[in-house]
Amino acid sequence: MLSVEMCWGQAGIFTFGQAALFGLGGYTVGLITKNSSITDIGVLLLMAIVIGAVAGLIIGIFLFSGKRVGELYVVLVTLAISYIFERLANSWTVLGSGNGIPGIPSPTLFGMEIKSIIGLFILAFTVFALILFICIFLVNSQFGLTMNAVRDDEERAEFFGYKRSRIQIVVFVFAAVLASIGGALFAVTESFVSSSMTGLGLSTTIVLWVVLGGRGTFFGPLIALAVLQAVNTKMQEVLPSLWPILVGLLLVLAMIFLPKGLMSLPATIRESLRKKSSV
Amino acid sequence: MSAQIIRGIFDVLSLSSILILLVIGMAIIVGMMKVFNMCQGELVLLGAVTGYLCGIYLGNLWIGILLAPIVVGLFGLVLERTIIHRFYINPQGALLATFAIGLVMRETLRNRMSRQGTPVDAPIQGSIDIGGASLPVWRIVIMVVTLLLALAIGYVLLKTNLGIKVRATLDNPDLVSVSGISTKWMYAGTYAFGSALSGFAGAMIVPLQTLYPNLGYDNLILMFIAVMIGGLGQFAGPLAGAALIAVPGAIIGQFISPVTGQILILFLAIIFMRFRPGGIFQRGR
Amino acid sequence: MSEKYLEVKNLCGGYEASQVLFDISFAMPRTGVTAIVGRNGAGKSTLLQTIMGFIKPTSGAILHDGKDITKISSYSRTRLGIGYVPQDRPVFSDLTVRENLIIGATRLPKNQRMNLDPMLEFFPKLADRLDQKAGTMSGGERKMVGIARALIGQPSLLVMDEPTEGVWHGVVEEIKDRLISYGKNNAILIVEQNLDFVTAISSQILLLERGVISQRVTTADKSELEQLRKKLTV
Amino acid sequence: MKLLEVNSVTKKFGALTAVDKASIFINQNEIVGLIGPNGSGKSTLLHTVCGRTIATEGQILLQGLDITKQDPQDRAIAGMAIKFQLARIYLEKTVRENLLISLQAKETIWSQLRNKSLAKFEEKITTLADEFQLADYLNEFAKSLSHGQQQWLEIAMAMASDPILLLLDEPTAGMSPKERADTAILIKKASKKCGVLIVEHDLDFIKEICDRISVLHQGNIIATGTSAEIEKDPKVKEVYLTRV
Amino acid sequence: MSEIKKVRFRRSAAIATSLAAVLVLAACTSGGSDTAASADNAEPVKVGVLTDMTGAFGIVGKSNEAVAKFTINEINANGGVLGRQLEMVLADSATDAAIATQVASRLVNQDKVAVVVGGVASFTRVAVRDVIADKGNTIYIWPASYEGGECSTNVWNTGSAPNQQVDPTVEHLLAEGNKTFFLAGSDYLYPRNILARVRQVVEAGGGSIVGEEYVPLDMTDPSNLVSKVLAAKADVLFEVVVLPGTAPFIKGVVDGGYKGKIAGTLFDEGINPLIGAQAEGLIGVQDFYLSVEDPFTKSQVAKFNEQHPEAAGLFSATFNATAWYRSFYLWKAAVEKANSFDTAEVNKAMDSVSLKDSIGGPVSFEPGTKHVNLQMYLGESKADGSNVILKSLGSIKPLECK
Repeated sequence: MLSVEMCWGQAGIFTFGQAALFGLGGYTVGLITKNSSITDIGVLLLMAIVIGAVAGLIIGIFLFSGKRVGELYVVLVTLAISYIFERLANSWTVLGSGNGIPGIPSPTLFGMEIKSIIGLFILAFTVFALILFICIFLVNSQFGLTMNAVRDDEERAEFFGYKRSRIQIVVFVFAAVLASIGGALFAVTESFVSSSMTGLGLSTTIVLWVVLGGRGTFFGPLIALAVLQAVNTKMQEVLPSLWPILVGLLLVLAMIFLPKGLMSLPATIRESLRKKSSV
Repeated sequence: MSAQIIRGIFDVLSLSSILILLVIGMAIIVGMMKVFNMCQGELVLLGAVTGYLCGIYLGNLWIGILLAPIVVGLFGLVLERTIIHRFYINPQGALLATFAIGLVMRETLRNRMSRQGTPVDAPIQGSIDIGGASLPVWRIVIMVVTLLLALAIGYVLLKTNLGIKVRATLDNPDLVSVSGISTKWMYAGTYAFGSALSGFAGAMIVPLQTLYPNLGYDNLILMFIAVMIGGLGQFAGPLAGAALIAVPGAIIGQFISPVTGQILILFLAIIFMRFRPGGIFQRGR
Repeated sequence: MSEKYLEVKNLCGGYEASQVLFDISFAMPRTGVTAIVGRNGAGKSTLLQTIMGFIKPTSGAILHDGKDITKISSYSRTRLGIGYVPQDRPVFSDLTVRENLIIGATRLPKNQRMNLDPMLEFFPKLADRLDQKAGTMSGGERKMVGIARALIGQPSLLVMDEPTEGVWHGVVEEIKDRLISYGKNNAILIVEQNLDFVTAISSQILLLERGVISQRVTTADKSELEQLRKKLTV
Repeated sequence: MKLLEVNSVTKKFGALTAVDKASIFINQNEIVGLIGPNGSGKSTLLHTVCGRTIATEGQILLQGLDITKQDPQDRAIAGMAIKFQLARIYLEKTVRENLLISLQAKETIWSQLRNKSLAKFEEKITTLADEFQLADYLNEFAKSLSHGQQQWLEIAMAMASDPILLLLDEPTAGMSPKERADTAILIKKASKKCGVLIVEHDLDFIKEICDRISVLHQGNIIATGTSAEIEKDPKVKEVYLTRV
Repeated sequence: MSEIKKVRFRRSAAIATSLAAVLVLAACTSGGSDTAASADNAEPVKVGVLTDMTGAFGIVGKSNEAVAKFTINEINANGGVLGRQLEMVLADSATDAAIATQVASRLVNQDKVAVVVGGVASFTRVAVRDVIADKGNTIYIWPASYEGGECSTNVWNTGSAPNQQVDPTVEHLLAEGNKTFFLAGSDYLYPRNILARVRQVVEAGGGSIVGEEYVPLDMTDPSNLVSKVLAAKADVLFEVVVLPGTAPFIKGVVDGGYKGKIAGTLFDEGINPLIGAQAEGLIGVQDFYLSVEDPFTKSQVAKFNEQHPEAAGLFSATFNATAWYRSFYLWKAAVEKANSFDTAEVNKAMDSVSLKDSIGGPVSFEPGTKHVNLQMYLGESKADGSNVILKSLGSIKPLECK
C-alpha cells in the first residue's frame, strides 16, 4: 500500500500492477523456502528486495525510458502485467498451479525461530515501521521534492534539467521493492502464497485505499486501511452480499464529493461551511 | 483435413467479429470521447441480462436483442448525467469512478443470481455444413451483424448530420455550443449511444456464453488493449485494433496452448503500444 | 443609439478567484458594428466569453432584445441568433470545410440548412476547398472558415474575437468588406487590435482597460478617435 | 562564437508549416526580442529552441554545440532555462520549495537523498528572493502570490540555474505598468549574466529592453534589426505596427 | 537546521504521532476477546463454518451455509454432541485466499471453535489449513471433491478423491468399447491432476490419449479448443473446463457435430442445467444424484428442501452438499467415540469412524488414509440437466495418503 502511495501519490505514477510485485515477493519466499532450507528472514527479505528491484527495473525501464508515455498507458500496462502474473501463478506448476505454495516454514532470525503470532506481528511491524520511516525520510528529503516536481508537472521538470525517466524508474523500482517486501512478509506471516494475492483484486483494493485516504498524503491511506479493514470484517458478517456493492457506492461517492480523499474531509467541510455562511 | 481448415478460418473470423462487436461501444466512449470507461464490460453485462430477462419473460431473445440497446442506452444516459459528466476534466477520476460503478453493477447481479451462471439459448440454433465442417448459425449471424453494424455506424458518423455533430462536439465542444447545439446533451447522447452498442453486443453474445457476473469484466482488458492499439480520438482505429489482436490470437490459438497464446498476445500488444502510442493510424505529430 | 439590441448592465466577472471585469455597461443597436479595443490582458476576450455564456458573471445582466439572457446556456443564446467566432480554434479541425459549414447552419430551419451557396458567394475561395479538413489549412484560412461558419447561421448579432489576427493583409481587406455589408442589416460586436480595421468598420469603439470601459468613442468624432489612437500607441 | 544560432529552422505540423526557414542568433549578454502576430510561429520557434518540439529541418547551435534534436533536460543541462507563457510553477509548493526544485534539478538522486546540497542552496534562495522581490513570501504557497509575482518566481526559477541562455515567453502578460517596469529591470540585470530571447506581444516593452528584434510573420522572419530599424521597415508596418 | 527542514520535521512528527494512533486502534480491534472460556459443560460448542459467501463462488457458499445449518440444527434437535449444543460460526472466505486466512484465524483464535468445516476452492484449503490445523491445532474437515494429495495432520477429507470419480468413469467408457480419449481442462491444479489420473487409467486399460489441452481459467470463448476437439475425432472427450467456460465449450462441441461421448467430474444437477439441451448424454460419477433411491437420502433431501427453500435446487454433489452433511456427523461420531472435544483425541478417533446413514449412502473413513469410502453412482445427464443413474457402483475406496 505504501508502495502505491509512493508511486502514485508522491510521483504521480498511477499503477495497477503492485499486486503482481507483491505476489512476486511472496512467491520468491515461497520458492526459496520450498527448495532450500533457508528460513532466515534477513536472507528472504534480501532476496525479495533483489527480485522486486529487478522486476521493477525491467518494467520501469520499459515504461519510462525514452519518450513520455500517457498515464493511461501506464495504467493499462500495469493492469496487464497483474493479469499476466495472476495467469502464470494459476497455470505454472512450479508456482502451485493456482493452489499457491503452502506450508512456508516460520522464519528464523539469527537461528531463532519466530513462531508465535505476537512474534510474527512484531516482525511485520518492525519491517513496516522501518519502511515507513524510510518513506517519510524520502518524501521529506530533497528527492521527495523532486518526485513531487515530476508528479505535478512532468514537462516543466524536464525543462529544469531533471532526468525525468531516471527519476520515475528509481521511484518505480523503489515501489516495486516495497511491494515485494510486503509480499514476502505476507508469505512468512501467513505461511502460504497463492494466486489470489497477485491479482487485479488486490491491485484495485490498494488503489481504493489510496483514493479514499487521499493521494499525496501518507497517513490518509493508512487510516483508510485501518478503518476499511475493521469495517470490512464486521460488514462481511452482517451484510455479506451487499458489502462489495456498498464499497463500490462508497467509492463513487468519494470520487464525486471527496476527490482528494478522507484527509481532505475537514477542509472540505470547512469550505462548504464558509460558503454557506457567506451566502 | 479441409473441413479443419474451414473451421480454422471460421474461428478466426468468428473470434474477431465477437471482439469487434464488443469493442464497438467502447470505440465510441473510450476511443472517441476519451473517457476511460472501466464499466464498459458491465454495460455489456447489462445488455446480456436484458436479453436474458426478455428470453425468460417474453419468451423471445429477439425482443431482448432489440430492447437491450434501449435499456442500456437509457442507463448510460442516466449514468452520464448523474456521474460521468463530472469527470471529463479528470481522466483518473473517470477511471476510478467507472471502475466503482462497474463493481456495483457486477456485485448487484451476483447478488441477484441463484446460480453460478445461466445459459441463454440463441434464437437461431443449429449449424450449417460447409465443406464437412459444421458451423454454428448464431456465430454466422454475429459476423454479419458486426460487419453491418460497423459499416452503419461508420456511415452515420461520416455522412449524416448527426455524425457530423458528434464529431464536431468531440473536436471542439465550445464551438458546437455556439452553433446552437447543446454539448451537454451531445455528450450524454454519445455516451448513451456507446452504452447502447455495448448493450446490444451483450445481448448478441450471451447465447455463446453463459450469463454470469464477470461476463463483461473478463473481456475488459482485451477490449481496452484493442482500443489503445487502435488509437484514441477516432472510431475506426479501435475496431482495427480489435481485429489486430483477435486474428493473430485466434491463429496462434490453433497451434499452441491458448494459455501461452493469450499471454503472448498481451505481451506483443504492450510492446506494440510502447512504440506506437498513437495506435495504428498514428498521425505525424 | 436609440435601440438597445444587446445591452450589458453592470457586468462583473472573471475566473475563479480573480475578477477580470468590473462593472461593464454598454449597449448596441440592431445594426452596425461595435468594437472593443484594449491591451492584452485588459479583459476583452473574457467579456466576450461572458456574453456568450462560457463564463458565469458574478453580478450584472446581459439583455438581448430586451430579454434577460444572463442565465441561459451558450447554445440557447446561439439559437436566439447570436453567432460567435472565438479567438483560438475558430474551426473544427477534424472536420472538412463543408462539415464546418453544416454545423454552423444548425440553428436554421431544416430546408435551408444544406444550402451553402450564399456563403460560397461570400467567400468564393472556400468553394474549391470544401472537402479539405479545416485543421490542415493555414491560420488565416481557418479564421475565414470560422467566420463563414458563424455567418451561415445568419446571426442577427455576430460576436467576433480578433477576426483579423494572424490573417494576411489581402484577406483582412476581404473580411472587412464582408463585415461592412453584413453590418448593414445586423449587429456585430468585435474585439480587435487592428485599429485601422476597427475604424473602418465600426460605428462605436469601446476602450477596455484593466476590466473597465475607460473610453467610448463614436467613430464619426474624429478628435475622439485621434485621442484613442494616441492612447493606444504610446 | 555566437551564443545561440538558429539556422533556417522549419517546423511542420502535418500539412501546416508553422515556422519556415527561420534564422536568428543571440550574442552573449544580448537581449533579442521575437515579435509577430498570434499564429505567426513565435511560440513554435521558441519551442524548437527549448526542445518542446523538434525542428523538422534546420539546425540549432548553443555555443557551437548542436542541440537540434536534444531532449529538454539535456538542453537545460547545457545551460538553457525557460519561463513559459502561462507561469508554470508549482502552485501547491512554497516559494522556497519552488526555487529549490529549480536549484537541485541537476543534482544526482544520491545527493538529493542525502540532502547534501540543502545548505549550499539556502544562501542562493535568499539572494534570488531578494532580487525578485519575493523575500517576504518564501514560506507562502506559490498559489497565493499575485499574477505578477508568479511570473517573477518563474523567472527567478529560470535564473536559479545560472543559465547561459534565458528564454522568456511573454514575461509581462497580464502585468500592471509598475510590474512591467520592474520586470524590464530584472531582465536587463539578468542579461549581464546570459543571453536572453524574449517572445512578447507588447511592442513597447520589447522596444525598451531589446538590443535586437526579429519580426515573424506566417512562419517567416520578415525583418531583423534594432527597434528603430524595425519601425521603419515597410513590411513590418503593414502586418504589425497598425495593431495595438 | 534550515527552514525547510524544520517545517518538514514538524510534519513528520505529526505523521508519526498519528501513525501510532492508528496502530493502537489496530491492536484494539485485533486483540480483544481472547478470554472466551470453553470449559463450562452447559455452554454450546462452537463449530466453524468457512465458505465463500461472496466473490466468484458465492453461490456455492449459499448452498454450503444452508446444508451446514440444516445439519447442525438436526444434530442439536437430537441432543447435540456429548450433550452439548452446537453453535455455528459462519465465516466468509470471499473466494480469496488472503481473506480466508484472516477469517480462519479468527475462527480458531478468537471464537475458539472445536472444528472447522469448509472451503470451496483448493486454494482456500491450502491457505487456511496451516492456520487451523497446524498453528491452530484444531480439526479441519475439507468437504469437497478435489485433486487429491491432502494428508496434513488434523486435516480430514470427506469429499471424493480423484480415483473415486475418474476410475469408474473411464472403466465404464473403455468397457463400452471407446478407445481414444481427448482431455481438455482449465489451466490450474485440479483439472491437471484429474486429467493425469484419467490418462493413467486410460493407458492402463488399453485406451489411448489423442490430445490434451488446457485453456485459461476465465476463457469465455473456447472456439479454438472446440476446433481442436472436433479435429481429433476421439471416442471420448473427458473435460474439466470449469465455469464460466463449461457451457460454451460443451455447446460448441455438440453443435460442431461431435459424435463421441463426453465425460467429466463436474457433471450433475448443479452444473448441467447451465449447459442447456446440449447437456444430454454427459457422463460422470458422483457420490450423489437427486435420483438416488436410498430412502434415507430421499427423505433427508425432501426435508432439506422444505427447511431451506432459499437453497432448494442448490443441494448437489458438485456443490459438495453431501460432503458437508457427512462432515458434521463424522466429526460427531469421532467426538463421541473419543468422549472428548480434545483435538488429539478426536484426531485419533476420526481414523475409523463410520456412518450407517448419510445422504448418498453409508460412509466411513478408510483407516490410515484421512479419506472416506464412498458410495458412488454412474450418472448420465438428460437434456433438462437431470441425471439418470446408469449404475450404482457401491462403495469405492480412496487411493490417497498411502
